[in-house]
Amino acid sequence: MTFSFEVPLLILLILTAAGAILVKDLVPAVFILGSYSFFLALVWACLGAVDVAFVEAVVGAGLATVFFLLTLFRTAQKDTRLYPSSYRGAALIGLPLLGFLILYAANDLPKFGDPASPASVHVSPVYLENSLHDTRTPNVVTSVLMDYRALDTLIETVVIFTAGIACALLLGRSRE
Amino acid sequence: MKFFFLFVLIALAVLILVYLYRVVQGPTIYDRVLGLNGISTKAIILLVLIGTVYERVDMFVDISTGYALLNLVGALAIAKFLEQRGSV
Amino acid sequence: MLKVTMEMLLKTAALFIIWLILSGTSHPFNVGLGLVASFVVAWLNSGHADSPFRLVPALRMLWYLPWLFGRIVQSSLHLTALILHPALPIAPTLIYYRTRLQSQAAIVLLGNSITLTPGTITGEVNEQELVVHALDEESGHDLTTRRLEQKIAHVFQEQTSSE
Amino acid sequence: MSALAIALILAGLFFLVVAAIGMLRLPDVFTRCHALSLTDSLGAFLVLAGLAVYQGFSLNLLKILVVLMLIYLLNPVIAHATIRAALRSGLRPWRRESP
Repeated sequence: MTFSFEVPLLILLILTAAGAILVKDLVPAVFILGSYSFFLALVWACLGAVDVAFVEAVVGAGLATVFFLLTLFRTAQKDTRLYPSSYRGAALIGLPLLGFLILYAANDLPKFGDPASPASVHVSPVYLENSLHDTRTPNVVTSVLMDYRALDTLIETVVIFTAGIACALLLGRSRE
Repeated sequence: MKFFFLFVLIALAVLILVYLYRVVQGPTIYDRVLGLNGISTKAIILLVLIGTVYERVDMFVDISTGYALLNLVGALAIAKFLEQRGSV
Repeated sequence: MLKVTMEMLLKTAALFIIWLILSGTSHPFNVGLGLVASFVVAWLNSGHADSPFRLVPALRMLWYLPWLFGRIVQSSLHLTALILHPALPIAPTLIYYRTRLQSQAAIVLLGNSITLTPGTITGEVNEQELVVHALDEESGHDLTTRRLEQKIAHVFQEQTSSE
Repeated sequence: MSALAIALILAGLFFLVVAAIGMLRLPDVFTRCHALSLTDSLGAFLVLAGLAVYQGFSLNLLKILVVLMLIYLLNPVIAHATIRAALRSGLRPWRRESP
């Protein structure tokens, strides 16, 4: 029953992903990509990964859309591909094969939420049991991200910040 | 009650399709901005709805607050930029 | 150096209530952090408006909002009838509206009220002139009869006496 | 309690559906923005109020009210900014062709 809540969202996700690739004009493609991020964030929220959902909403739906648009208005708005379309046949055969391989490999993974899987036997219980006492945060993902590996997150933020500044500088320069 | 919430969720997903059509088809870029805006309002409602179903409203409301604020920033940035650019 | 005004204290109180609602904990550290944060935000954001913050209009606003909501429901039903009507009987017009309200806060409230009511949207504000897009004659009725403006003038105690 | 919640949510859903129909039927940006304001101002209000009623009296109710307030504060700003940009970039409102 709980699983069926995600089905409409997943359908929308696939629709938007396909739409963003298939649309010829690039401005609609950017907007479709923005809505794709919205749905992806909703799916993350459904799975309980609130922080990932938040980052997806911030970066995907907010920042990326604006940056894509800024870039598009400085360059051409039409999809002018550089490579010839003769790869199309190869892609049509190769990509489904690759997908099949990945699905085949995923068969061997432990089930979603399996208590006996290796990942949830050794490390996870320690954090699951102690995080509320250690950090007073109700969400374990948040406490791991913001407390146990706060330094790592800080450096990541610095990297993203630097990238943002670089983007702003590059985009601002061509204005003159 | 859970069945009713599932019904509302699917109805909202179908409504999102309509806005998505506006995003894809919209003749001017402002139509697309409006469509995205409508989708984000639906997303806020959906988040609170999902939170109600999972009985974790306190957590999901925080994300939807973030959504609402981000949506404002994004929409304002796009509108400001389009205004400066001054063409359709 | 740091002059604490009434405005800052009220803003701090409002922000702190929102903090308490959103954080949902009563741990002393969290509450203290919230108090400090809301005070800093209130300090940074005070003293920008041209008219000083007053308590009485804020309280009278609480009386205005239910009326506005009643108007929203009414015009929503009107707009619903318009959209569902098979012939789509709309006649969009641009209304150039000159308001007699003086203070910026009142004009902002007027513009936001116009936009919130379905059927009318504020497009542009130049000092005292508003460009409003109305979906049909009846949607702009509140505006052309100056009813909305009088309500807001009452909130801010301003004069809009017709000559 | 939950009957009231269901009634509110269904009423809100009705307005959301009307707004979506409006998005499809209305002819240009300005008129479509009216339909969108219908979604934001009444549809979202009723659905979120229904969910808040379903919560009963608790902290969650207050939290949902905060989101509601935020929608009401922010959406007029977005609508105004979009319409102003459309007006300034030279888009003119749609008019019925005079016979």
